[in-house]
Amino acid sequence: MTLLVLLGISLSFAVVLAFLGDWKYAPEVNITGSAAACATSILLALQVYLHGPFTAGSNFFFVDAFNVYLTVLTAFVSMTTAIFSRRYMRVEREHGRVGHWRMRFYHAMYQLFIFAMLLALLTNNFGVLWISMELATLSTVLLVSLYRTPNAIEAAWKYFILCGVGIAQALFGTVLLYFAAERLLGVGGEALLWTNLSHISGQLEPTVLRLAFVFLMVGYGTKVGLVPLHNWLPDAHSEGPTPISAVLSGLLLNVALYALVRCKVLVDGSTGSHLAGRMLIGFGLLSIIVASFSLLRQKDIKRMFSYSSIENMGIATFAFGIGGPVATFGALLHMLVHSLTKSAIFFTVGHASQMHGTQEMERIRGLIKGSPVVGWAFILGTMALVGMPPFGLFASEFLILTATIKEAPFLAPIILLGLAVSFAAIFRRVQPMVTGVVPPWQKPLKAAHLPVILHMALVLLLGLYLPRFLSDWFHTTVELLK
Amino acid sequence: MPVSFAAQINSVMAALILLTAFGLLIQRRILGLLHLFAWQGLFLGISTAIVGYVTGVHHLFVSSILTLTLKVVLLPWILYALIRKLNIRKEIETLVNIPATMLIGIALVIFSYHLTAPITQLSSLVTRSTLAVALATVMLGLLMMVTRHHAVTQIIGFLALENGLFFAATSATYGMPMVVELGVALDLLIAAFIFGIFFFHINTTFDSLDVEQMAKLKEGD
Amino acid sequence: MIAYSLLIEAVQVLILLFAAPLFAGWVKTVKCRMQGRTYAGVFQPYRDIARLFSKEVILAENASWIFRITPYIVFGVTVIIGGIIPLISTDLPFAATADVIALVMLFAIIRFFTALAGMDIGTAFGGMGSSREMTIASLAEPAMLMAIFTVSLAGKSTSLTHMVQVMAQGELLLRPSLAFALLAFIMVHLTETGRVPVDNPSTHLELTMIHEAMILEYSGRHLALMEWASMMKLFIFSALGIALFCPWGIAPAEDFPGMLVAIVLLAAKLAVLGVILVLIETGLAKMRLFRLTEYLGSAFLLATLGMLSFFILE
Amino acid sequence: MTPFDIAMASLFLMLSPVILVPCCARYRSFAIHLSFSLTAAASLAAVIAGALAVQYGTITSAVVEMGLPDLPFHLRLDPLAGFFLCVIGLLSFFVSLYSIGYVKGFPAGRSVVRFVVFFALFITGMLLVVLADDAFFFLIAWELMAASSYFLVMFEDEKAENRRSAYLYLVIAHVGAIAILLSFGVMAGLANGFASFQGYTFAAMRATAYPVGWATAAFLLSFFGFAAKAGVIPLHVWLPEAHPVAPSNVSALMSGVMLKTSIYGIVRITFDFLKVFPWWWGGIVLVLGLVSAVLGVLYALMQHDLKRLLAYHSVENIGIILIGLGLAMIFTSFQLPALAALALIAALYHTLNHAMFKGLLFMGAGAVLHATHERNMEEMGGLIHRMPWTAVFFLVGCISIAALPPFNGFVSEWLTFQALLLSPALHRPILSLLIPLGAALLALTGALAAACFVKAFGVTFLGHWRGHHPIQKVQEVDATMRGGMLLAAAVCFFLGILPTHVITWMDILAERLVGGKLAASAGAYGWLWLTPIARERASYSGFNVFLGIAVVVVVAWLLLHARKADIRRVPIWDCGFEKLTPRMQYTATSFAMPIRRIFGFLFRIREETDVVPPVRHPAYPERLRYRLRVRDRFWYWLYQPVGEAAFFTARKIGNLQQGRIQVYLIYSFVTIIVLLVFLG
Repeated sequence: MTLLVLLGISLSFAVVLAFLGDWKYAPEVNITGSAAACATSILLALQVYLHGPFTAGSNFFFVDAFNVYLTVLTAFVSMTTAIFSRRYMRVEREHGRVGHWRMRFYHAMYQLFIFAMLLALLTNNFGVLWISMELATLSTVLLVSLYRTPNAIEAAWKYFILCGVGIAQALFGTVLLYFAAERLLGVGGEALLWTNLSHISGQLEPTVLRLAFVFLMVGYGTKVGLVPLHNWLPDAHSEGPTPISAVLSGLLLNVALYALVRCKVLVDGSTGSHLAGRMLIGFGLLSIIVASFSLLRQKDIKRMFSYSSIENMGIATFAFGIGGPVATFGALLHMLVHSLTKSAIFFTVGHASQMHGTQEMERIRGLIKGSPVVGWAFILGTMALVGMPPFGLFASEFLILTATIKEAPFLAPIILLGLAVSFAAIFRRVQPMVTGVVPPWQKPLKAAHLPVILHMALVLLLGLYLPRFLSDWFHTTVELLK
Repeated sequence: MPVSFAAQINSVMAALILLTAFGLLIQRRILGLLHLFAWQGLFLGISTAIVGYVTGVHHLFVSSILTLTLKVVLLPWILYALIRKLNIRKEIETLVNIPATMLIGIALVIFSYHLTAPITQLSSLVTRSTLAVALATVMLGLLMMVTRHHAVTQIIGFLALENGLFFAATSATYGMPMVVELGVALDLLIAAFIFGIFFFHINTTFDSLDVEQMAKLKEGD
Repeated sequence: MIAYSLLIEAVQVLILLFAAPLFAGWVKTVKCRMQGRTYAGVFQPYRDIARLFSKEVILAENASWIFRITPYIVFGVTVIIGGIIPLISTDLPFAATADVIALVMLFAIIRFFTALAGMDIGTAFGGMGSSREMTIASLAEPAMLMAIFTVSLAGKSTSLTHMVQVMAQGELLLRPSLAFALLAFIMVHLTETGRVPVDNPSTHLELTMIHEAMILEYSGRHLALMEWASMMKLFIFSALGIALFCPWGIAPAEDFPGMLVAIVLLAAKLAVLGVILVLIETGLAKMRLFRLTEYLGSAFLLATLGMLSFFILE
Repeated sequence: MTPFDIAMASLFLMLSPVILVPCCARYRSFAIHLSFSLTAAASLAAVIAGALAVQYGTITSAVVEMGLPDLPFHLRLDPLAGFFLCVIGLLSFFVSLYSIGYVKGFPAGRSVVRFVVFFALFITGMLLVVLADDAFFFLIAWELMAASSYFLVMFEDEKAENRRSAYLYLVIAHVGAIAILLSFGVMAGLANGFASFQGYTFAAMRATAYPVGWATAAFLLSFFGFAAKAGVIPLHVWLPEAHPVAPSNVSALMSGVMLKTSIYGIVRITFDFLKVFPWWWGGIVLVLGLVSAVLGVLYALMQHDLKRLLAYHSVENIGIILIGLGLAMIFTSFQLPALAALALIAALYHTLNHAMFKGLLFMGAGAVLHATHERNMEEMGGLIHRMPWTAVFFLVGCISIAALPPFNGFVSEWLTFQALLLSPALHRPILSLLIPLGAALLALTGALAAACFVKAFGVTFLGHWRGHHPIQKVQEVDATMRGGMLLAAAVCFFLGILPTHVITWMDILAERLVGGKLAASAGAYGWLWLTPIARERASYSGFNVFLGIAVVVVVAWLLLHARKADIRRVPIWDCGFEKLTPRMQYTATSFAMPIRRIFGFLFRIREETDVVPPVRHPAYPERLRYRLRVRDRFWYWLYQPVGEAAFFTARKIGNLQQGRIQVYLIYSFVTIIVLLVFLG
């Protein structure tokens, strides 16, 4: 019940906002909507915590340890982002970069996007999963091109085409999956339900599933932003409005990876080999290396951090590929903490670039002196991002790396290289931005501190103290994904 | 109508779809592309309907109707309207080395046959043999998107690719569950609107629909 | 018993204090003889020291306490060293204070403070002297330690008295390692005591001075202490060489007559050594500063050869 | 109240300023006093805890329910940890006192809060590194230490120099940390193949026996990591950059104790976890130690920035410590516990000593900086007249680090020499032949160090003032700073003359780690005589040396001053040369010139003189400017190529993202085909 309410909320708010549009208090409504969703999701989590996984809407939806935490995460980050976007978009509005219609559009699409992601997470049906992924893409395409600048349009176009094509492959994969399943479960909706498939995955036809996984891998992999399917990502994340970049980097990638992992479970179950795992490892490594080296030569601040998203997603994918209790645990934790950290960073980045009126890193200077909260949050967030303790990402990377050197020692040096390079690259850029004296062109700004502080606090907490229920969920998920 | 006969018709349709796919690959004039695309949609719809008729899976009729309305009427119409509006109907697109493209296309067909052969052995469906064609169509659509550098033609390629997927859905399995079918259709519709909007934006900002000029965002040098 | 050894200790220190100028005088005399110059007799150093003690101290205005305390420290350390190396008997209660390595480091203290004193006044010469002194020392010290290590490997100890005992008891056989080590030691000896070819104690030509440059500003009792200390240093180094390489005759514990013999022997050995020194000094010319690298390098090489031959041949 | 409780108490005390100071930031002076007295108290507590733990060999462990639920934070206080607690606590106590005066001297613009917070976190990090008992917590503490010190290095962040050094420092530290992490991964995996998280506890790692291949991997990884932190050549380049630019009290801590945490790490992993290893591990450590020692001191000689010089000396001393460790490892692998004990004690003793005198020296340098606002020795001179106390303390530091008796530096170097000379006991002729050569190199190091500190002290404190602004501005520093230095100096002295006590105190370390005891032989002849192996073998008595010299000096002085001895103050004679100006003194550069000439091939030297041609008189050029740049060769050998390679790769990889959508489509197209071909 809660589950349907949750989906209902975001969908209805999408509609409401579409009508409210550019009303003075639209941002507040937006916040309310996401807050309500967040609250409901926490209720949902509570139910799962108390009664374990369950399905709803006649097996159409279901929650288990795996997707519930991602759901809460999605709802939460969407809320904080909404809070952030209130200030941010107001400034954009004042700068006249967005107009009446676009604001309306922005808010509606924002909620629709959240709805799509929640649907993707909560649905039990692979077909619907696919649909909602596509929906998520479509709802953000026009947000990416919100500013109508040539670059924005180019980015959005690439995003649209590449993800469209990618996701189409995923559909083909789904068809094949259905093709394999229907022979066991009979024609009809039953054959695409995760709850059924996960039980009979052993009997699914390996040859078909192998073929299916290739397409699913490429399809959802495109959305995860795995190299070499990643090319849309830096453009889309850097050209859109910052709140959108935050949710894209922070949430959408997670959801896509979630889909991918679900599929992997089935394939592993049927083929019984470690094939899917090896594919994930390969893509993960490639992403880590390519992304970390690309980081070295970035000039645009948001672009740089979107590359780091690629890198981190690569790490998580790699970890899922490695498998085993520790690595998988690490991967789950990594998804959680990365999205918190990354969105926090995007918040600060958004303010920073508004203060300086540019995304050129060369022109952003003296943040700590200019606006201490933003500055410190930025540098601390960066430290967290590159995996310095005591922040959460360190915990996950610690687990992943140590597991790696046990499971696949010869890969450890590559990861080491990747991490080292990305660390050097990111810090090389961030340090001069936060330190030093305030440049003349820097303008003070009323920044939204709450979201940033909230996120950083959570990241720190997760680094120092991981709550028991979370780790229980992770452990059950680990069992699930074995 | 006996099953075998239906199967034959179905394979004829498959052949036609494949043919249109190749046609799309080498057609230069945009309007020609539109027509070919519409035809492909038609064949797709027909084959879906036949399968539905033969197997008595009734929601296939729905999806066939969906297909016909969307792919034969709506989308071509939207595209046509756009082309008119942006008056690019005359535009003749130069293609990269048609023979080469065709050879690659052939290779892809063979490849997809080789891939699907083992699977089709497993299936008991009358339509199973057409899976190869479906995959080939997907591939060809992709190939088309690679070789064309006009926004509209890329979109057409994309839609052709979608056709391939539909065909796969109906041929490999007797159609996906209804929800999925509808959802996919919905997505397709939204997509149609979005690229519609895009054509305007691209055209206004770059005053042409050539995607070649959208290569500003890149790394360094 | 302890009283006896303390007595020996005292005797030894006295010998050091009062025989050192004599030895210096002896060397000077022989040298003058060789170079056909007239000489003021072997007791001249005593007169010099006495004269200097009676003079008043002329001190530069900006001399700090470092400059004033240095002579005392130098003197003190030298005397301590004198109490450690066995001149006439191995029965020295104080000898255990420092083994050979510590001994070398004690010499380093002397150098350290002298160099500081050289820089204290802030003249160009002082600085030059200190800089050169420290440079040379840093090259000499490894060579010296290598030489000593060779001996101590042979003697299975770094404690001087024990080494002397071992060597003295051990029958006189020709050990190549020791021969190499001895050569190296002599070369270092010349360096450390600031003699030709490294430095010229009797020069006052500014640009060739090293040791003299550092103590240029000293006068009166300070200078006296410095001079006396450097004489003792010459004496000590010679004695050290003797103790290491031809300890025969140095009396073992509780052997009073043996000790008297030892004194005589020591005198004889020193006399011979003095002559050898003079021969070397007159035979060689002073080197350019940067030739010293090769000189000390070869000293180091010899010492190393000594050690290698110890491991390989013995 | 067990040592462990005291340690915990000290941790909480240490963290308290982090919360308190922001509250009372308004009252600057009060905040400073409060926070630093708190840290001082905490450090003292740490010292007590450590001392007791070593004294009674107590082992206490505890678990804090934090971190990952299945991997809570484990803490453990054993003698080894205790010893390092002592080292860290002792120096941070002195530095805390010193900081009261030093931080007061900050210009008003600087945020005291920021400094205090990171200062406290920094010390806490070091204490936790020593106390941590599982890999996860260890690394958290390790990186806490690194990060907070990074912010301290960057304290004056408006200077580009500081930013650059801090960046370099953090990168190298972090890369090292990842390497350490991987080595923990190896050990944890073998300790308990990731069935649960228990493999990460040090207890499990201790209990495991490692196959030699994996052990080697673990050792090499961790050694790389720790060497990067310790500034072992060739991983040292960050050190002479970062230490000088940090505030001096921080440099004191960084050089004095932060580097030691990596020594702790090496000892912990090698002797406590891996236990059994081939001799060549020790060989590697030994060789790197020798290289660091010699090159470190040579580079130090070339510096004219006082703090940079000291920083390079840290490289040298870390080298000396590693020599001891390497020997200990070699002896252990040849089952010679007694000798291993000697070497290990030598190394640890030098760790303690170096912490003391390097801390003292940096505090002295800080005092000079505080008084003259100058780090460049070429602008100093004659400070002994203006800052007599600082001069005395600094001199003590110089004597100690130059390894001159009777101060502490000598004792540990002497022990190292003894250990080196025991090589004949090894069953490998080649080793027993090569190791004494190491002794020769150590001797070279010692002599050069002496030269270097004659230069440092002489140029800074002696002679005439070379600076441009008048020397009258220069004032002696205040009581707290002097107090800190005084205590450090006193400790240096006592560690020098009472070595036997210290050795008997820390003997348990050797016993626990290498299974050999030293105290029995070392103290055999009472506290006065230090006889590491046997009296016949070698003996030293710092106390006697001190006493002897003192007595003779006093006697001589009394004799000479029996009758009134008058001293006449006159202008400098200087062989009768007149018009002597301060610029004519030997400078730091000219002092080191002979050595630069001799060892020139080790440096990258750029000398240029530009002459403004004669105008007034044909013989005399108008002006003659001489510029000298001595650079670290390793920068050009190691770091530049790596950086260039990285950027080259980046450029190549950047071409992937070349903008045309068709190309991107081809990527995914090809990906599908390839995957299908290989997997379909």
